[in-house]
Amino acid sequence: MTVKLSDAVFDPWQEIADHQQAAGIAGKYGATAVFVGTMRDFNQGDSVCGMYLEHYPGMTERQLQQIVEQAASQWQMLDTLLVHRVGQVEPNDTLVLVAVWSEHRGDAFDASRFIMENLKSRAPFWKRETLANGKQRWVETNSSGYKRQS
Amino acid sequence: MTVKLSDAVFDPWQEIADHQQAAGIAGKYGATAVFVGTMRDFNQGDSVCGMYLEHYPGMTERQLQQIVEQAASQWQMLDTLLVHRVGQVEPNDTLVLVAVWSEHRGDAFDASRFIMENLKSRAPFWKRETLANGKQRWVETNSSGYKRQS
Amino acid sequence: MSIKVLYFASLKDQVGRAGDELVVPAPLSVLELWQQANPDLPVPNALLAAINMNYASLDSLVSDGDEVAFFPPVTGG
Amino acid sequence: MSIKVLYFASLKDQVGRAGDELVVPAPLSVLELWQQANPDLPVPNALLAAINMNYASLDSLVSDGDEVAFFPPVTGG
Repeated sequence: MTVKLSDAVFDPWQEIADHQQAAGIAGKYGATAVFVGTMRDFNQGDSVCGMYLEHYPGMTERQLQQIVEQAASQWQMLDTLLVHRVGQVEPNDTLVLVAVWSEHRGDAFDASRFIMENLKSRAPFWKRETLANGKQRWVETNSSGYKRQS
Repeated sequence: MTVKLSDAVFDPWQEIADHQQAAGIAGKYGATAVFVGTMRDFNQGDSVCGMYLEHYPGMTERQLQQIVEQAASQWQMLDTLLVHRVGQVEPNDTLVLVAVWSEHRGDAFDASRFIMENLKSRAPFWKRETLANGKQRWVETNSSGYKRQS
Repeated sequence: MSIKVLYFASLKDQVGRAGDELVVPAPLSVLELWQQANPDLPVPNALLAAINMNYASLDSLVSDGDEVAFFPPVTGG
Repeated sequence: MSIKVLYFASLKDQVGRAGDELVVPAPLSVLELWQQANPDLPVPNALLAAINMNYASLDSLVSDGDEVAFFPPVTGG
């Protein structure tokens, strides 16, 4: 189980491939469920050309760790990888990566979604967007991933 | 939207990276949900050392296509990649890959799981396992991914 | 009418062949087609069928030139 | 007692500083700590707080040496 913050651009697919290679669970896992969050160039009707991801060093890592442990207490997981970007990011940069390896798909699907929803509602990160016109604004709230977007 | 069968080993993370690179949706997607099914070396209490994946050429592709189209009619998807292995496979080989790119995570999560569950219940594939003792057996039925494994 | 029949997976092993080319009288259901093609075999439990690569119920009628496939529950993914 | 206070994101912009080192009398709740540190500011809507990096309600009591953080709803992922 790995939880880490990254202050530089990372390739989520390479991170997963490397982690899986090193995990020592070949032949044991039948299911891998992955979520990758990526910065869009558009939000709430405006073009966005950059974003700053603030976090609370210490508490952020602790919350992420707790969320993954809580998932592990509810679902069978052979391994987990969680990477979250911090600092200044650009459109198309990966913001977050969650990967869960399980024997069976139900566990992997449920656990990865649980981790993402809890991360969105509990992990101390805050986004400040820079719009195309140069203005900056704080994103005020995350929507629920279980409800349909309008 | 890409649906394909592969009769050779493939690296799911490389497939996703290549597909994403070529998709022309950079900056548009905020959410990518992925499921990868991998052959385990153990099933129903027995060591498994190989497997043959039979399919119904023509009908299999058609069913997969219909499943993805059905998902696209229910959720917002910017792109989808579905790859399924056929023929002789070994433990740790990737059996299936489903990736969905959406603006928002609810759509990507829901659509990828819908595609996997429908693939499991409707797409004409059949697994014949070769056990460690040399015996062969057909896998008789797929379990539901929404129920907990005992 | 002329019907092409295909068998897959464990069903192919049970009937001992991959398919049949049959000439049968109309009207004929998918179930009756199975029985004509395999008069000495019981109808398998959980028998699935497709007509021209689309799922079909066992009481669907077959037409001249159809490709009818019989197979057990699917186990992909 | 001595309390370290931290502010994050839009709250840091609003109070105009990243933190305070306060000496305050016990007993004191998180909400009272906010009011002592920011006597001229109303209590923000949807104010979140943590004591020693764990979420805490606004009526939790703070202890000597605690690190108390105030922040708006989180928006990661």
